Amino acid sequence: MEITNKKLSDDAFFAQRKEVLQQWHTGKEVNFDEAVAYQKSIPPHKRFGTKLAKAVTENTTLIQPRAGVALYDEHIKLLQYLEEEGEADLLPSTVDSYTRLNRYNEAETGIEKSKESGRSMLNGFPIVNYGVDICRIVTSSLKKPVQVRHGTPDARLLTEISIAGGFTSYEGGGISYNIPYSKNHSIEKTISYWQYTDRLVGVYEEAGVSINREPFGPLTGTLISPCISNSVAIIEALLAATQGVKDITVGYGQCGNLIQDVAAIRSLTRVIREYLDKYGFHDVRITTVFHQWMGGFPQNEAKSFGVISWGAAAAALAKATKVIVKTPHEAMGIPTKEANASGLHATKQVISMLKDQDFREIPAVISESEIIEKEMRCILNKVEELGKGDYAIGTVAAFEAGVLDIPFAPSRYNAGKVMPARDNMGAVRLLEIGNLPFTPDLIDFHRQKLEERAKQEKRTVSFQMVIDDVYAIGKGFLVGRPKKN
Amino acid sequence: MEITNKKLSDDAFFAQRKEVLQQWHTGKEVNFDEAVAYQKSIPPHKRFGTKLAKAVTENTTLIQPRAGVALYDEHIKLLQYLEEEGEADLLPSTVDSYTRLNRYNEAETGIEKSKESGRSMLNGFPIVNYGVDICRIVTSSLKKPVQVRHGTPDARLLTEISIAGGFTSYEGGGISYNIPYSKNHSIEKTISYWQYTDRLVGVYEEAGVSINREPFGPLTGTLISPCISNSVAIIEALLAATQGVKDITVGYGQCGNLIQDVAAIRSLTRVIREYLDKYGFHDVRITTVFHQWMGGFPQNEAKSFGVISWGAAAAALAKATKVIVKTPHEAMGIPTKEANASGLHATKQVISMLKDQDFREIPAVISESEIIEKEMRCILNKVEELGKGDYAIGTVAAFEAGVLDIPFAPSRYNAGKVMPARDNMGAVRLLEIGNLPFTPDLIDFHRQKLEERAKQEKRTVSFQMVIDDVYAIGKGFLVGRPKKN
Amino acid sequence: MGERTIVTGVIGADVHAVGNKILAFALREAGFKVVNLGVMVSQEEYIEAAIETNADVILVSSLYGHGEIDCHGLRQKCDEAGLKEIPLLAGGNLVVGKQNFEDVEKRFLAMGFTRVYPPGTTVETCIEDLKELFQSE
Amino acid sequence: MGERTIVTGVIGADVHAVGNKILAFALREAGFKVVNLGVMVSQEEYIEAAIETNADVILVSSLYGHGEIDCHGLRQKCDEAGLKEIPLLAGGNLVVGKQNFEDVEKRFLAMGFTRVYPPGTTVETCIEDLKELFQSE
Ligand code: B12
Ligand code: B12
Repeated sequence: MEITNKKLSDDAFFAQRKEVLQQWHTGKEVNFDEAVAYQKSIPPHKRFGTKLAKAVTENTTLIQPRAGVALYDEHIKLLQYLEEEGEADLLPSTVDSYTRLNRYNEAETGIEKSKESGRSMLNGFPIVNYGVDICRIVTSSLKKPVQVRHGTPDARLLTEISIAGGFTSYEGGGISYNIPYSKNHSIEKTISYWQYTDRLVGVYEEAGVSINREPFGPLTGTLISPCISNSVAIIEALLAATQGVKDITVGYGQCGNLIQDVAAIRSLTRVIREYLDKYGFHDVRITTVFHQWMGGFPQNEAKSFGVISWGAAAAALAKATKVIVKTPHEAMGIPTKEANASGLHATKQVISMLKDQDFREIPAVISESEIIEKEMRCILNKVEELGKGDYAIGTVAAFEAGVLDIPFAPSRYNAGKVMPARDNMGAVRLLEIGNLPFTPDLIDFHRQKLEERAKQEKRTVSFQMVIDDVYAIGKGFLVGRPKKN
Repeated sequence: MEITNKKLSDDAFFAQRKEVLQQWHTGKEVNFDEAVAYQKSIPPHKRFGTKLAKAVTENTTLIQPRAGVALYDEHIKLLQYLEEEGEADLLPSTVDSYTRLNRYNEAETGIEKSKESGRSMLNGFPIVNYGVDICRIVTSSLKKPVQVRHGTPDARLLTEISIAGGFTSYEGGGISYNIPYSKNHSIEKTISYWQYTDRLVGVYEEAGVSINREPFGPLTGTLISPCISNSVAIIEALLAATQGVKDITVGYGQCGNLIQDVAAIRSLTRVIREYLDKYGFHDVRITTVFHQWMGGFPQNEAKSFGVISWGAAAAALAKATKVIVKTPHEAMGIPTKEANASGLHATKQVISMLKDQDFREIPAVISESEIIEKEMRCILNKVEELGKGDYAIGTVAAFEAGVLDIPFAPSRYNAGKVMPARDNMGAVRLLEIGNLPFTPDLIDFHRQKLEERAKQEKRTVSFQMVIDDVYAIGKGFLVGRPKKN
Repeated sequence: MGERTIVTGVIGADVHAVGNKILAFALREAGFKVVNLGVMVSQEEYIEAAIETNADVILVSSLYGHGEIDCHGLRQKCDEAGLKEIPLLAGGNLVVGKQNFEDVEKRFLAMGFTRVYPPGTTVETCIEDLKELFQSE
Repeated sequence: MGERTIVTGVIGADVHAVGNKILAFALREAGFKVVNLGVMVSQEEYIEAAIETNADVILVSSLYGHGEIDCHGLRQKCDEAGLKEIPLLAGGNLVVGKQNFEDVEKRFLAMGFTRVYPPGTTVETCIEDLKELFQSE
């Protein structure tokens, strides 16, 4: 299978579509023209893209939770609670793990068992099993825009049902919903699946319905160096734009060092515009999403509030368009609605207190941002080179070569040579550069930053640092110092 | 009555001491030599000053709650809980309001009523009524250093009992425990009372026992411009040093704009060293305390965690030696021990995550710090001038003239002409400069900053801004914008 | 209904001045005549001021937690001083700690207060309630 | 007591890889022989690996919340495959949401697991327990 970064032809798309809609019986309910009409009936304030655009104008950061349960009436109640009590600006429907892996039979069992036991036995909302009509009941019961959040390598049927079901934003991408979420899907495969999803969004766009698309920024959520996630975000944005997507939100998962976090969003915003323009996508709208710390959380709820609030602060100071909010139950399990709302409350407080403070142009941020930009260009140029100008081909080759390499990923298509660790100020650097195509000065920079830490800790740079850093936030720190320091 | 900033003579001090120890029957229990011996038996890790000095070396920020209840066994349990479960580094004993006003009879009633009703009917721990022995039971039951925190204009007897009772740190000052805490005490009176307290600490110091002293930084806790609280802190430090105090912690209450907050601590640290050195107090040790937001809190507990965490972040980034921690019950009432511990947990998490990040030398902080320093010099020079070189005389004259003027203070000895309001980025500026002896360029600076905000809000600079700002954090914002903005 | 006079202040040994200043300002803005006694007001001071100004209501604030002790007996003293009918309103953080407000309200109503308000009551509520109170007379 | 062999992996459709990688690393550091199956491991894969390597224990991780469904029947399948005595340990975030751990433990013990661990269990505890388990044999 050879994929290229070209807009799918109508023939290819509609041929595929026929198959896709047969993957589960609810696919039959999807009727494109009727779905366009339905989407057009959704008022502007309930459209994701419109609300994001407004936030950009008003220079505010919107807040959005994660949430999804097995039973749809419970799911509606949950989301209504989060928009009313929780003061969420944007809503999610987080999809369960069986659906993510197209195991609709197991999802069905999950729905049944949940009905029996009276508690949700699924870790999310099984959109495909419910189908278009029930999705419309959900989305129309709410006052705020709703997005599908998942982690599905092959999300073609899910996209069809979601958009027809009245969702106005859709998360994911061929890289970001493969490498962190799958073991055995090849990159070719998932890029091709997501070309379908993006093309579908493009087709809706051409019919006058704009669906917001969001590559999943945080990847494995664990010590991802900004240059890696930013590069993936830009590639996925280019792939999506090629298929006709016009409204894209690119994301980043908090690392914890404020300067680095603000710089990550700053560099992402700058470089993505440049690349989209370079390829002629001047009319693609870009917004940003900042994810509160995506790695392991402390068990203690009050401590979790500390982590959540620090994420909110960084999002506000970076002027991200929206922030994805964690909850004080994070380390324990799927949160109750109350815990979910309390994460939103803490976040809202910090976000609105910091609304008028902006750290994007302070000198330390600018110089960190310049480093990230330089790193991103190394990676992106190499991907382009490997693909001879084609980002789909280049991406496949880049993963094979370890030019794209995502730490801690479960996928066997990921090299897994890159190893991150924090420097002495908590910024995420690279202990093993692997095959990232960095210039010698960048390699030196990372090495030197980690040596600085090693010296302070009186130990050598080693894998033990990585382990200590993985646990650090859960234990109350950012940098995982040796115990007897 | 004419006070001057001179070390009290032994004659004057001991004559006064005889009276003081007769103010309530527990005064008789105080025996200086025996108290010195007792203090000397306290191990170093339980001494406040030692622990602060260690934190300076290790570049960490310690965390300290407020806490006090009427019954002493309950008080012990509370503090043990806060050091064990709460992970507090430093402990308080917050004194009740009757004791603060020397109303020991009413405090006695409070103790009795608390015993009867089984819940604390006092808002703090009545140290004077309990006397030396019970204080020793309290302080010796704990593993961490303990400080007396109060708000007492005439704290002479309280100081005597506290130090003899084994406390190793003592908050307050002739200005900071008068103007925000009293209506009718003249400045002369309270400076003279606090000369006694400071002299007593000096006498202990000369006997080889070092007691940490802490002027109360936040004053009325409500929109206090850093130059005002910093000036008061420096004056109180000079007055204390004159009486022989050697270990001083100066404080500042968070305003909410990060740049301004870090700059406030930075300028305080720089200027105080300069003034102490100027007057020959080279051997006085200086540490700093950062108070999490001291004004009105949100009712919502999760939102309060947001406020608490943001305060923790600012304290860490400013590298304060310690931070005083609020609780999620702040808006409601004296917290339960669990709520108190949860404020500590959130704070600890943020503080230790941010341990390795330092914002003191970023350019925006430096320039804000320069402004504060300039303002402080205007005020301090004028106080010195009014006192013809004597800071006690100068302070009294300065309050009369409104050269020292504390917003929202209840005292009738305070001019009350100065009126603060936030600028467009949330920094606290002055809407009414009153009689603060600012240079024309500083006056212009404040005016211009507020005009900037007024323009943004499409309204004129007015008292309504002040009101809106007082409510703002409680309502979820920093800057109190007009409703329809 | 003519200009109404409100006596207000913070009772006991309580020095919380911010809310008091703002409440007084807002009540004046709303058209009431306000006699503001400031902080640390004794029961006697309220009563003297109310008699002197022929006040329509006494509005007691207590923030610091000793409200229950400080307010005890105010109604009786008012009665004795001839202010039998005068409405007594109390608000702020009336008791120590986060308590169930219904219980607190009951205790204060039992002490003879006319209306009792929980922490976080806005000045708008206060003004509306005062208007309603005066209308219903 | 000789080298002990541990089969480990994350069960079901679960892709949480971080804890798995670190757990495997730590167990190896502690001197065990570790057969790490990675993420998305089926019941059959555990059993095959355990037979093939003559393993002393199967250590099942489940993070994503479907652990209860995914672990159902594992003991029976082990028994059928001739691994009657093999200890089965389970840990991670075994169920959906923050539930009372005693209840969760009971349900997993009833399913035939030997030991069950709550969220946040450290690798140190895991290693100690394994040592104890092997000693007591
Ligand atoms: C990072 C992360 C992710 C990353 C994972 C990247 C990757 N591929 O590894 C991403 C973002 C992709 C992700 C995805 C999802 N996640 Co996730 N994730 C986390 C998070 C934040 C940290 C996990 C982690 O790496 N911890 C650090 C490691 C070192 O610790 P650990 O995994 O807990 O493992 C240690 C211990 O548990 C123990 N241990 C593990 N197994 C065993 C076994 C035994 C016998 C013993 C003794 C000990 C033991 O030792 C390990 C090493 O120390 C947790 C929440 C948390 N813990 O803070 C949620 C969490 C596990 N995720 C959760 C969910 C629901 C999901 C998703 C379904 C998405 C969603 N709805 O939000 C998907 C699942 C996709 C799938 N099919 O599996 C939930 C599970 C809920 C529940 N059980 O009720 C959690 C708890 C978050 C939450 N509160 O909602 N996630
Ligand atoms: C600022 C503040 C201080 C400042 C006060 C400066 C000054 N002189 O004004 C300082 C730091 C000096 C201080 C000192 C103390 N404080 Co104080 N303080 C506060 C704080 C943070 C804000 C108060 C405030 O200004 N709010 C803003 C204004 C606008 O709101 P407000 O005061 O609530 O008033 C409004 C409403 O309540 C309402 N209202 C008021 N009265 C009435 C009456 C009626 C009839 C109605 C309808 C409405 C109404 O309208 C007002 C205007 O909108 C509060 C906690 C909070 N609320 O967040 C604690 C708080 C009031 N303080 C408290 C305490 C205990 C103290 C101390 C004893 C110290 C200590 N142990 O911590 C001392 C007391 C000294 C004394 N003798 O009074 C406690 C009271 C506890 C309780 N009731 O259980 C509180 C609740 C904090 C806490 N949770 O522990 N404090």
